[in-house]
Amino acid sequence: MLNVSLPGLNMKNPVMPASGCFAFGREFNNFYDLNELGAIAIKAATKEARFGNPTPRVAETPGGMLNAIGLQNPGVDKIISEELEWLKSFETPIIANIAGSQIEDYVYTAEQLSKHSRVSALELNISCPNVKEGGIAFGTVPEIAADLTEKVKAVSEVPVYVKLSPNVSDIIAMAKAVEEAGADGLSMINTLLGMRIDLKTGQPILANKMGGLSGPAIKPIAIRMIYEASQHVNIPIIGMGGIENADDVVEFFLAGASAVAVGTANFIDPLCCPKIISALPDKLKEMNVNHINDLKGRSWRSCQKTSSSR
Amino acid sequence: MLNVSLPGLNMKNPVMPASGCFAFGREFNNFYDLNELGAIAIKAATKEARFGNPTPRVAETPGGMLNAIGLQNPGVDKIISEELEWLKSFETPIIANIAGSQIEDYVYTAEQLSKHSRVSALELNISCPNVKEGGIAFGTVPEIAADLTEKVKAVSEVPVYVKLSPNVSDIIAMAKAVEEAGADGLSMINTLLGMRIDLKTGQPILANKMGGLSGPAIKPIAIRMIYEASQHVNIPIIGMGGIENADDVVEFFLAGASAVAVGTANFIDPLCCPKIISALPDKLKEMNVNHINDLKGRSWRSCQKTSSSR
Amino acid sequence: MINAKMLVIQNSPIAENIFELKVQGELASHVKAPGQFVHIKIGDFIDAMLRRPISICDVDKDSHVLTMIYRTDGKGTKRLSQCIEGEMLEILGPLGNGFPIETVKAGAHAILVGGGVGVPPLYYLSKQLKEKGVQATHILGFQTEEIVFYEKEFNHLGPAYVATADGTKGTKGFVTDVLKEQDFVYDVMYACGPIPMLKALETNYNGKPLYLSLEQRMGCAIGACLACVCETQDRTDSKGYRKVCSDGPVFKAGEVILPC
Amino acid sequence: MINAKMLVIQNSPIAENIFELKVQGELASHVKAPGQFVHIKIGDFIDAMLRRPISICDVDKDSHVLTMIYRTDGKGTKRLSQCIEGEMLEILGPLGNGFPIETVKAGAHAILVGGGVGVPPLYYLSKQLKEKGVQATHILGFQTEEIVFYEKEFNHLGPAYVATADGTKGTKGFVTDVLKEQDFVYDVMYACGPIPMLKALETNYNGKPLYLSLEQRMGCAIGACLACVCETQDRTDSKGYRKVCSDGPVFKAGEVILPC
Ligand SMILES: Cc1cc2nc3c(=O)[nH]c(=O)nc-3n(C[C@H](O)[C@H](O)[C@H](O)COP(=O)(O)OP(=O)(O)OC[C@H]3O[C@@H](n4cnc5c(N)ncnc54)[C@H](O)[C@@H]3O)c2cc1C
Ligand SMILES: Cc1cc2nc3c(=O)[nH]c(=O)nc-3n(C[C@H](O)[C@H](O)[C@H](O)COP(=O)(O)OP(=O)(O)OC[C@H]3O[C@@H](n4cnc5c(N)ncnc54)[C@H](O)[C@@H]3O)c2cc1C
Ligand SMILES: Cc1cc2nc3c(=O)[nH]c(=O)nc-3n(C[C@H](O)[C@H](O)[C@H](O)COP(=O)(O)O)c2cc1C
Ligand SMILES: Cc1cc2nc3c(=O)[nH]c(=O)nc-3n(C[C@H](O)[C@H](O)[C@H](O)COP(=O)(O)O)c2cc1C
Ligand code: FES
Ligand code: FES
Repeated sequence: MLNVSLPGLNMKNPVMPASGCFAFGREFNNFYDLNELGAIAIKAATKEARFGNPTPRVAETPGGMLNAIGLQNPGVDKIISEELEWLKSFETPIIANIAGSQIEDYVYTAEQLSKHSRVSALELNISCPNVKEGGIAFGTVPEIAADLTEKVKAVSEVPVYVKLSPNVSDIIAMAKAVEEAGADGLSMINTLLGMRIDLKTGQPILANKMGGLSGPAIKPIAIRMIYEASQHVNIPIIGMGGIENADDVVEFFLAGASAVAVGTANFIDPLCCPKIISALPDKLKEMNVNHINDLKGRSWRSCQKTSSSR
Repeated sequence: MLNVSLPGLNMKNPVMPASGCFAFGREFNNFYDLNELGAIAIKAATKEARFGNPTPRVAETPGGMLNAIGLQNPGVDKIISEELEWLKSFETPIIANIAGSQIEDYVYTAEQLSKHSRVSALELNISCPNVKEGGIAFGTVPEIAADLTEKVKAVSEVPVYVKLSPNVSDIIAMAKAVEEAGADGLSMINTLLGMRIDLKTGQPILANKMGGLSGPAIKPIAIRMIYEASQHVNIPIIGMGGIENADDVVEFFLAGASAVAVGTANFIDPLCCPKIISALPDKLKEMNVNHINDLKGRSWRSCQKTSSSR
Repeated sequence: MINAKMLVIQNSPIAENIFELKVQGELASHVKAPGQFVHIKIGDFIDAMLRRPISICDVDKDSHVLTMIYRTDGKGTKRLSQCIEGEMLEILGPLGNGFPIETVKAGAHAILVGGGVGVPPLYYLSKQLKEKGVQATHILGFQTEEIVFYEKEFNHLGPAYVATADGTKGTKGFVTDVLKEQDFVYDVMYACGPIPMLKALETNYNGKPLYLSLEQRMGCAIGACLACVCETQDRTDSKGYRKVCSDGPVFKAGEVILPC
Repeated sequence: MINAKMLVIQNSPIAENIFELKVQGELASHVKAPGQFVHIKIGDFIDAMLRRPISICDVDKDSHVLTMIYRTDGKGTKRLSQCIEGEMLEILGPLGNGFPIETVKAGAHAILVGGGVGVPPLYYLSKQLKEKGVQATHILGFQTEEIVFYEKEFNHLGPAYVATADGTKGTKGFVTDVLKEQDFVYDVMYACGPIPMLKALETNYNGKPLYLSLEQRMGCAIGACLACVCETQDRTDSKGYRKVCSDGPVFKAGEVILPC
């Protein structure tokens, strides 16, 4: 009752850890078997290694947190030779998250990763708010996002998901633009740009000043955006933003998601993903639902029915 | 040490209740003397009376709430004849919040209100996410916001504050556009568009489906936007979004606000405004600050100093 | 109407997922009418941030004790049920106008109809009616036997009929089935409970005064945010709406359009 | 490293804004080295959502008791201080690698330097050293007399010098002033405390092994989120960084660039 099938991803359950909140799984493998997961979205890869931003890189906010890791990663080559190699001992589908500051970087990284046998899909992070050069425009201007999507699609051997930024006025326009450009799916949402100031120093807490807001605080925004986007595109959506428990997963499906990712909650409870997965069957039974797919988009499907029967 | 002076507003302290969270003050006057407040932003006025949206109109979210009141108000004429009349028995400066779906409505309402002796300033709500017709474009397209601002400025006898929507990619562009169009100040932020789905019914909790997210959850977004905008405009900013206590007020000043508004917190504690006001002096003393104005923009002013001395 | 810290002196289950909460403090002496409610801050936490509206079930003005009965459902009420004796709860109240009893005369017969957690405010109402010499008959509807509460307490004040949807206790069916069955002669009816119940009562309205206590999701609970409005049935009404929190929660049948 | 519920058996102030917390549970038996820490979930609430990293101050493997000492500062630690005996706390640990003591021989002289809430992990370290027959001298720096804690406890294990910034107790000044004053002959130095203290120790580094325990704001505390990294001093290092949570929190002087 939990298996879902999305382009490139045959998942035995709809729950994956979100990119950047799980590294490459090594640490969490100390707590549970990674094969229990529906899929894994690994940490963003860039063409070259990156050290990322200075510290402090995280700050707590009401119901959420800010992060400005700055895409620290060992570069695509090392990710392939070390991390994906290690991940070969598991069967869980891998979604490789890709970031960059120029189209060429994305294309290069996408090409390398999509060729790898362990990579089932790519996820284009066009929305990382924590990187200085470029980046922002990819996530906020539909034409630029579409262009990037097209170029990555041209080289990728696996389906491509585009991870949308919530820092936009019109999420529907973004979703439609990347769908038209060939995206196989959407991931939404990435973090909202936020900031906290330390009263003792009078300065922003994060060394990078601004960071990405994640956690339960942003859940209503994620739900709204998925509700909107899912009614306007025909490609599936991996939903995320503040998921903590099985109820949240159901809410994302009702809004229109076809699978979900869990980010920040992994820090609060390293076992949250398997806990959510094991709580889902009872939740569905309680709701008299035979398969989680039946919940998909129910919040607007029924509305459509009502209005068409008027 | 708390008095602040903004265009049209001589405030004995920088704290006002936010529009829509305080009606016209009658109810809160049962708890304390409205003259204790720095100012009052009254509920949005429209040209005609509005009943607003069907209920449920509010829903709780992690660290915040959604509302879709839908600008219910008795119309500008009744507001003038009944509410402003009643407010004559107080001295607190009044900011009259104005909404509409067409430029002409805004202009009409603004003209009426700005002529009234009790109105010290106008606040243009160009960002109410809960109204179907129009509205959205005013808050998300810089040129349209500028056009509206200009036309309202042309008829207003008092300073005009423009209340910005956070549902945009580029808050700086919005802030600059309305400043150039003649705005005397900014209010930020209004609510973020969000949604919650009821697991029992599978439907959105709000009858209006979407609503505006307010409360502590959005504070880091407000702080970031004020931090950005205040560095790019020369007009003062009334800061709001999740303020609960004196520490929050200080954080908004550090980010660049010149006064603050408290919304949702009034529902949690009807006495929160006077409590915040009376806690501020001790907070400033603890920080060795002589006047709250000294905190204004400190989080970026010191940066600028550092970088110019390099 | 004040916002006050009140001492929890009891908070214990009296039926399945139903808790009886007793709190002590000055606020109790402000209660004006049965059917008023309070707005409870559940914790100092931003989680379950909004207050929860709960009806006043009983008031002891001598000992300054308020009794409330609530069902644990979502986050807030679940957390409230973990509150223990000796803790302080921040409570805003008394709110709203409650049931009008001034016009009912000694010797009159009042019918009090409650459904589920709509039953509690009827208790204080019934006590007040008794004090006035009004004779009260209670009709209490529940889903099932396990969640029936206060039957005995009501029986002390006047006859109490119980209906359960599944027939595990009393009449099988709804409060309206009891009404049909018994065909009471009465002077005034007061009701509090789920909307379908109130609608059914309103539909069978027979000219006797009928007062309905409504629920709505609330923000401020003091009349300022307009979260809780209902439209008036009278389209020529000068405002066109009523606020459940401050104009209600009790309305005369016919005054407002019941929400769905 | 496990995530476990532990029983609070004590949580009481031992100096101004300084609390001693004792928790009991299986996790205690997993502790491998002094200087390891735990990541404490403060409540079931989204407020103070992130866990708080706190050093292990002492371990009793027989009774399965962990002792922690913390200063109440922000939201999370203030709330932690309200936790009472009998409650359960969700704790992740033991985390990090702690202070290396394998290479120190019996009879050697170790200097343990602590500042403020950097003092606690030195206590279990000193006990472990004593067990090995290593002689320990403690230098404990605090702001002022009211917040001095565990002086007696350390004195039981070896000489303990106290310095206070305002001179209200012991040497007036910093731990470095005590070091200058006493000019100890020693074999290894361990330190935990504020960055300026660690920097001063590193600067006066004299060839003897020096281990520094660092703090960083953390997300996961298990090495997955990269919130807590420090750059290596060695620019040719293959990774170029270390994670305080999983590679540290203890580093050999010279390994990483101390944050500012
Ligand atoms: C005037 C009035 C009197 C009431 N008296 C009682 C009573 O005596 N006993 C009792 O058990 N219940 C009573 N209720 C209902 C009670 O307020 C809700 O059951 C409760 O707020 C639900 O909170 P939760 O934390 O369980 O649910 P959640 O789902 O966590 O609540 C989320 C939000 O929705 C609101 N909400 C959810 N359900 C309702 C509802 N049915 N009515 C109003 N708001 C709701 C909550 O207040 C909160 O703001 C009354 C409601 C009103 C308006
Ligand atoms: C490995 C390690 C061991 C520690 N051991 C101890 C100890 O034994 N006793 C003790 O009193 N303190 C110790 N600290 C510091 C302690 O973690 C912080 O004081 C505490 O997290 C602050 O939380 P708060 O709720 O008081 O502050 P808040 O300001 O509410 O904290 C907000 C966020 O910032 C983080 N944060 C704030 N200050 C620090 C800091 N100095 N270090 C790391 N994160 C911080 C918090 O963890 C939280 O995520 C240790 C820190 C680390 C990294
Ligand atoms: C510490 C941290 C690091 C992240 N790194 C990445 C990343 O590398 N690539 C990416 O696409 N998203 C990244 N994200 C965003 C998450 O994948 C996710 O979209 C977001 O946090 C919302 O989900 P959550 O509320 O469950 O955390 C990161 C988030 C956090 C908190
Ligand atoms: C119930 C409610 C009604 C509101 N009505 C208005 C309004 O009429 N006009 C307006 O400009 N903003 C309105 N707002 C937005 C607030 O003024 C404020 O900008 C926002 O809530 C953020 O502040 P807060 O987090 O302190 O509530 C409303 C907010 C709430 C919660
Ligand atoms: S709840 Fe705010 S007006 Fe009724
Ligand atoms: S805190 Fe997550 S890697 Fe160290």
